[in-house]
Amino acid sequence: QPTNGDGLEKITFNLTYIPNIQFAPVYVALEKGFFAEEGLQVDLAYGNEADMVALVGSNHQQFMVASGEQVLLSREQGLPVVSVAAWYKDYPVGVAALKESEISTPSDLVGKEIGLPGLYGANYIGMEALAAETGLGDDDYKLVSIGFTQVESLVSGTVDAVVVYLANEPVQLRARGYEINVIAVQDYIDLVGNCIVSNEITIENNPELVRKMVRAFRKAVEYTAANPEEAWTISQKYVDNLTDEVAPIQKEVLRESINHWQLTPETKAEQDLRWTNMMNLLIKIGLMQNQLDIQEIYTNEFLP
Amino acid sequence: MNSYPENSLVVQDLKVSFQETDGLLQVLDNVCFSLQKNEFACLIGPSGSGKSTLLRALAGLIPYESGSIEFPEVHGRKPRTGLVFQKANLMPWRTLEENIALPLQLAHTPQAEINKKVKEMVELTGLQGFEKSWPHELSGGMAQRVAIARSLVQDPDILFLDEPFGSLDELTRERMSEELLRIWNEKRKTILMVTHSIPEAVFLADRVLVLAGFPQGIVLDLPIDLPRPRDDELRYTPQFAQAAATLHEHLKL
Amino acid sequence: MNSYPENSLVVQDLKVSFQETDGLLQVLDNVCFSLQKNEFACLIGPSGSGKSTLLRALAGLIPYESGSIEFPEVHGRKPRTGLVFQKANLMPWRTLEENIALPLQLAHTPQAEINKKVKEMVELTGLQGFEKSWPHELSGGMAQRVAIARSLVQDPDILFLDEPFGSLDELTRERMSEELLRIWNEKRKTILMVTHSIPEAVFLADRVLVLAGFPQGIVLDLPIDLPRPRDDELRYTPQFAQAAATLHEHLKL
Amino acid sequence: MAIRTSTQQESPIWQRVTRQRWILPLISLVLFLGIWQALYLLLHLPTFILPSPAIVWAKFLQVLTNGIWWHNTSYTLLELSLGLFFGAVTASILGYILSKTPTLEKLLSPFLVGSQSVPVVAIAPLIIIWFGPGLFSKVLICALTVFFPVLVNVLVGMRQVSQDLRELMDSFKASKWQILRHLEIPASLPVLLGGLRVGATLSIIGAIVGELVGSDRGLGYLINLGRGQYDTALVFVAVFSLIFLAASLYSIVLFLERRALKWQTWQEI
Amino acid sequence: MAIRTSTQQESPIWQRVTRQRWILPLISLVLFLGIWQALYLLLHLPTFILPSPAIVWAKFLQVLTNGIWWHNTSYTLLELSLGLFFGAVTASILGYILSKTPTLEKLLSPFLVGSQSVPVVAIAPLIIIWFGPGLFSKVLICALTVFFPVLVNVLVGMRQVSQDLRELMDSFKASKWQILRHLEIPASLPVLLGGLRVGATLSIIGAIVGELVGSDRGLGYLINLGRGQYDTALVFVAVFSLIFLAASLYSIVLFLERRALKWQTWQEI
Ligand SMILES: Nc1ncnc2c1ncn2[C@@H]1O[C@H](COP(=O)(O)OP(=O)(O)OP(=O)(O)O)[C@@H](O)[C@H]1O
Ligand SMILES: Nc1ncnc2c1ncn2[C@@H]1O[C@H](COP(=O)(O)OP(=O)(O)OP(=O)(O)O)[C@@H](O)[C@H]1O
Ligand SMILES: [Mg+2]
Ligand SMILES: [Mg+2]
Repeated sequence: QPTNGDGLEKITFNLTYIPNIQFAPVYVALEKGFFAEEGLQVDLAYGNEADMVALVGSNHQQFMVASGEQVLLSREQGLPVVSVAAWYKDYPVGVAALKESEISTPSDLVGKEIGLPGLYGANYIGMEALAAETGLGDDDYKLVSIGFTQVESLVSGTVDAVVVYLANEPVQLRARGYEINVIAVQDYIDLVGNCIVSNEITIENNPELVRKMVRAFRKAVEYTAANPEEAWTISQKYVDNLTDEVAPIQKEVLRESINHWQLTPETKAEQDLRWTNMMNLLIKIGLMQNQLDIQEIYTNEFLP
Repeated sequence: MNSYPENSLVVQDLKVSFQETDGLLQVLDNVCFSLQKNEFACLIGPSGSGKSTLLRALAGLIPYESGSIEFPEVHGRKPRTGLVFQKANLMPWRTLEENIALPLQLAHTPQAEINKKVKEMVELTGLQGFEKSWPHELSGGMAQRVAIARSLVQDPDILFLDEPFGSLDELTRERMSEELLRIWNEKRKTILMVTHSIPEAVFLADRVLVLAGFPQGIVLDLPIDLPRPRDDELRYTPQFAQAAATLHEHLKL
Repeated sequence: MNSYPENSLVVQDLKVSFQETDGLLQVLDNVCFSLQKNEFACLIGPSGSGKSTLLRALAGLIPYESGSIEFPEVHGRKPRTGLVFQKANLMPWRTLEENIALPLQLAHTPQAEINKKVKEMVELTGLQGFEKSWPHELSGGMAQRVAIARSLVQDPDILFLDEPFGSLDELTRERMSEELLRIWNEKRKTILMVTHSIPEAVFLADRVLVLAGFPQGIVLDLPIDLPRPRDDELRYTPQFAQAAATLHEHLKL
Repeated sequence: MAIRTSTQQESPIWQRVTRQRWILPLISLVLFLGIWQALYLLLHLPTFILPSPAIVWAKFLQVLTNGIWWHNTSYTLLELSLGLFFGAVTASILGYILSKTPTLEKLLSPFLVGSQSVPVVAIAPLIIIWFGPGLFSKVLICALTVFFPVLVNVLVGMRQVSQDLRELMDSFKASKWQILRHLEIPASLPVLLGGLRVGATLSIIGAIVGELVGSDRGLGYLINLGRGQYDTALVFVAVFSLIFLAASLYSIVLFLERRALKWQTWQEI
Repeated sequence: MAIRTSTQQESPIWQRVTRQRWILPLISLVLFLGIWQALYLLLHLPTFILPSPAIVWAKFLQVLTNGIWWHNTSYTLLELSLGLFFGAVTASILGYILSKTPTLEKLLSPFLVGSQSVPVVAIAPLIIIWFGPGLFSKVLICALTVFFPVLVNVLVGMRQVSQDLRELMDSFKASKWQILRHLEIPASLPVLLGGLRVGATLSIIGAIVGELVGSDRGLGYLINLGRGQYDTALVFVAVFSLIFLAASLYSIVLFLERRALKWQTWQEI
């Protein structure tokens, strides 16, 4: 690995999409020097999740945040990526509907139009998981691809319900005075959420690097959960436009996100269950064809 | 010709000006002349003296400020006029015969009649075999003949021609002049033709009008008493040279 | 002129053909003639007879198949040739003076000398005051004068002109001819000029060559023994008319 | 005058070969596949970064036989045809009206230049918010992309109608309608069709952007799907299908152009 | 001959007003804002679906003062300038080389037509996978968008170089380099710049596509950010900034064109 003048090891940490308050621990780790303590100099890069997984899988880069299903999907295509630490304790996706629609349980979704960004990605998988777990068939509801316009589409009545990230859209809707019901996927099935992902080459050639990275990141997660206000202030440096109008909502988003983080370690059995559930789901909905060995897909070896 | 010839066009004190952004551009004033029936007149004058403007006013394309343009009735109806521009001005997306048919189509003539008349004009102008050709496939001289055919197809009583052979080379030009004379002979129209070429004017016309710039009007009205039919030999006779010299004199004024 | 005049160009048995996709197009054959020093010769011939091709071969723009083109030495060096095309052929992105300067720039002439020579040519061709004008702001006649100035600025010994006044109207054309004569008088060049106009050829030339199409070559070499300096009156004299008639005859053959 | 003889010199083999119109494109294609295969073999890149031509071809056959390809391609085609049609028709009509009312044109021209430069990618989400996620939004995005090039070209075309031919029509005392039908439409057709040619290529961008932003059918969706499933071969199949669609559309407009404008002399490209 | 007198007739007020070049665009702008405000008041839409002009203006002032606007706009500008520069330069050089080697041109022309119709949105993901998510990829996407219109126009421009002027240069025995410098470059400049004008507008799409896929700077990022935070006013600010950028770029190229081609007579639009 290249090092810079300070003897720090230079690495790139890939985050998805754009700078976001939900990545607060990463910003905290940078600002509080958790990475530097481990001898790491971390650059951030943002982009499409799949593109980023491809870059880590080909060892162009070494670390990223990715959702559990991406690890399974890409491994099946031969990308040697491995989850080296869990971040989220559950799958943060749910279905939201306006209160007056009287949709409050999965069975209320029968005969409804449900909006989601597209037939791929975490929203789609969350919805399929919910349907599969609660016995809804493909013909019981209709999925409508609406792009990332869930809030607008729900408010303007284009669809009856929308698939959302639990930490984001519900907060946005409530903050704007809409009363909503949320059906959380995590209440029906245990799935893996976001993890820190690396690849087999790095694990084999430079396990110390992985260990340092995981240690710094876990420390930041715990620190952020303990000091949300400070984390908020730190994040303002990294996320533009955290101005007074959006501040209360974005703070709420951060607080809501922290609720989904894994702060106490889970047992191996619990984790195996999450990964197996996810794999079986992907196979069931046809996104995967083959059973993979769960033990190759994630490791707890680097946890502190 | 009769001793008291019938008039086919009478222009009196014609005045034309253009409204431009920075003032009024006066182009024609004091223009008086008349054409006799079946007469072939040529109009010459220095560049910019308003020859084209005069023709466009006569054809009704631009309004005039004062004076009068009168077309005495023919057989109890308003006479029809035809105009041939300096450029052949064919529509490039129409074949030769479609170009000739244009004025008839615009006048809602039945298709059968259009076909008949167009065939007639194609023969008159010697364009047989090229009916389906596109304008860009024609030589300059052929295109001019199409333009003439197009103006003749409506059987106008008076034909205005604005330097119809301006862009042709000398030899083609001479051939075209002879053809125009032949058509004129056959169809017997009143013709007013603008030209830059003195020999051409002398060779073709019964009368040559010289137009000077604003505000002079027509400064010379020269009858050409050369025998008809005229042929090429005529161009090298002293009478011809003399008429040409007179015109040349008046053009330089 | 001497009793044994010096030659400035000797062409013998020239043969030119073009290689086209569907065969060999033979354009010139059996072309023989010579030009005397400081002679003004005109070349006429039917359209397509190969006049431009001949000039382009003489100017070295196209190769010839057989025969010979010889330029006897002048003051012990190869003579310089200049070519004026039918169109003025100015570069629209260069001002008038930059257009005239082009050949000097290409020959890496120092800037000071360029300025001097261009100024001289601007005066010779009467273009003062328009040095900074763009070609599109010039009238057709002025553009042609620029083209002539551009060909003269390198002080060529032999000047080839391909219908330089082809696109001008008759009156401007006459004025330009007179100007060309004046320049020729002043600079004393050997000139070979292609023209479509018989009167122009007679008015300007010491000799008129008539080129017939393949394979005939030059079919008439007519000396014009009219007095110089020539002025406008000459055009309406019988001698003039006679020379013109002779040429006309040979052109129709 | 000049005489054409058949003593044609034998041209070199290479020239005779290249004279065949289809030879060079074929060579290009082979070359392209060759370079691709070479890159694949030399760089040792994983399949999900650069699949080999053979893998992509197999993928194509797979989606062709299981119907996925046609299911999605036909939808993109539908969006495209509707978008092109409505975009071009409204643009032509508005263009002719504007060209007749110069004041209106001057009033709207800042919008015309401005809107031509609105990156359609940037407003696609807004359109979906305003008009819903259905076919309509996608056709609208597509129509908008086609609209401006065609409109601008109609204006330019109308301005280029020869003043001489207008005078000719006047000299025949033609009515406004006759002038439109017999002069203005045919005279502005070349420029109009030129705009349509550009618009057709752009409209594909429009359709794809609409699909990428949110859709469950179409080639854009197939690209998203392929990416989501780390199936780069599928992405390649979709991209090549798009290129093929674009090239076909381009050729169709070109063909129409040559049919409609057979009176013009033509140059390649 | 013809005489110009100053007895100009008084023109109607309306005509005198519309003769001012800036009046009509101003009216258009006011009209646009008026319609927008009216829509806002009539439709009672929530602010995050359609903000009022005043809210957007306030947002603009806010991001302007806190530096966010310039931080992101300058980045997009950087991508754009680099992309435009490298795209145009490589296209011009390749164009001149191709135009001198017709066989090579014929060999490559299927790619040229083909690649012109590759929707850049479709291959942006591939570029990011191949070249990583940094500045380079974005500049590359941008350069690719500019590349083809410029290349095609250089080829067209070189083909349009007058044969007569070539003969003129030959008659002066000019060298190849002199012909390039004194004839071919100036003669093909108008068409080249025309291509650049189209390319400049397209390049913005290129830059934005790269940013929309995911980035932490640039106007595309600002759009994503605004949407993620449901700050629709911010999205509007970013979109208007893009339009402004595009219009400025268009005007700059137009200005360059008029400077470089001051020998041409100019028409509006
Ligand atoms: N539509 C117009 N608007 C303004 N001025 C015009 C218009 N048409 C012609 N003129 C002007 O009127 C004058 C006469 O022009 P006209 O074309 O009638 O001359 P002409 O005698 O036909 O010249 P030429 O022999 O060169 O054709 C010129 O000064 C010209 O600039
Ligand atoms: N570059 C060329 N390639 C092939 N054929 C040519 C070429 N240049 C001229 N020709 C042919 O050579 C013949 C003579 O042409 P040229 O231009 O020399 O005639 P011209 O006497 O100058 O005619 P004009 O009086 O019409 O100018 C014509 O048949 C023409 O088609
Ligand atoms: Mg005129
Ligand atoms: Mg010639």
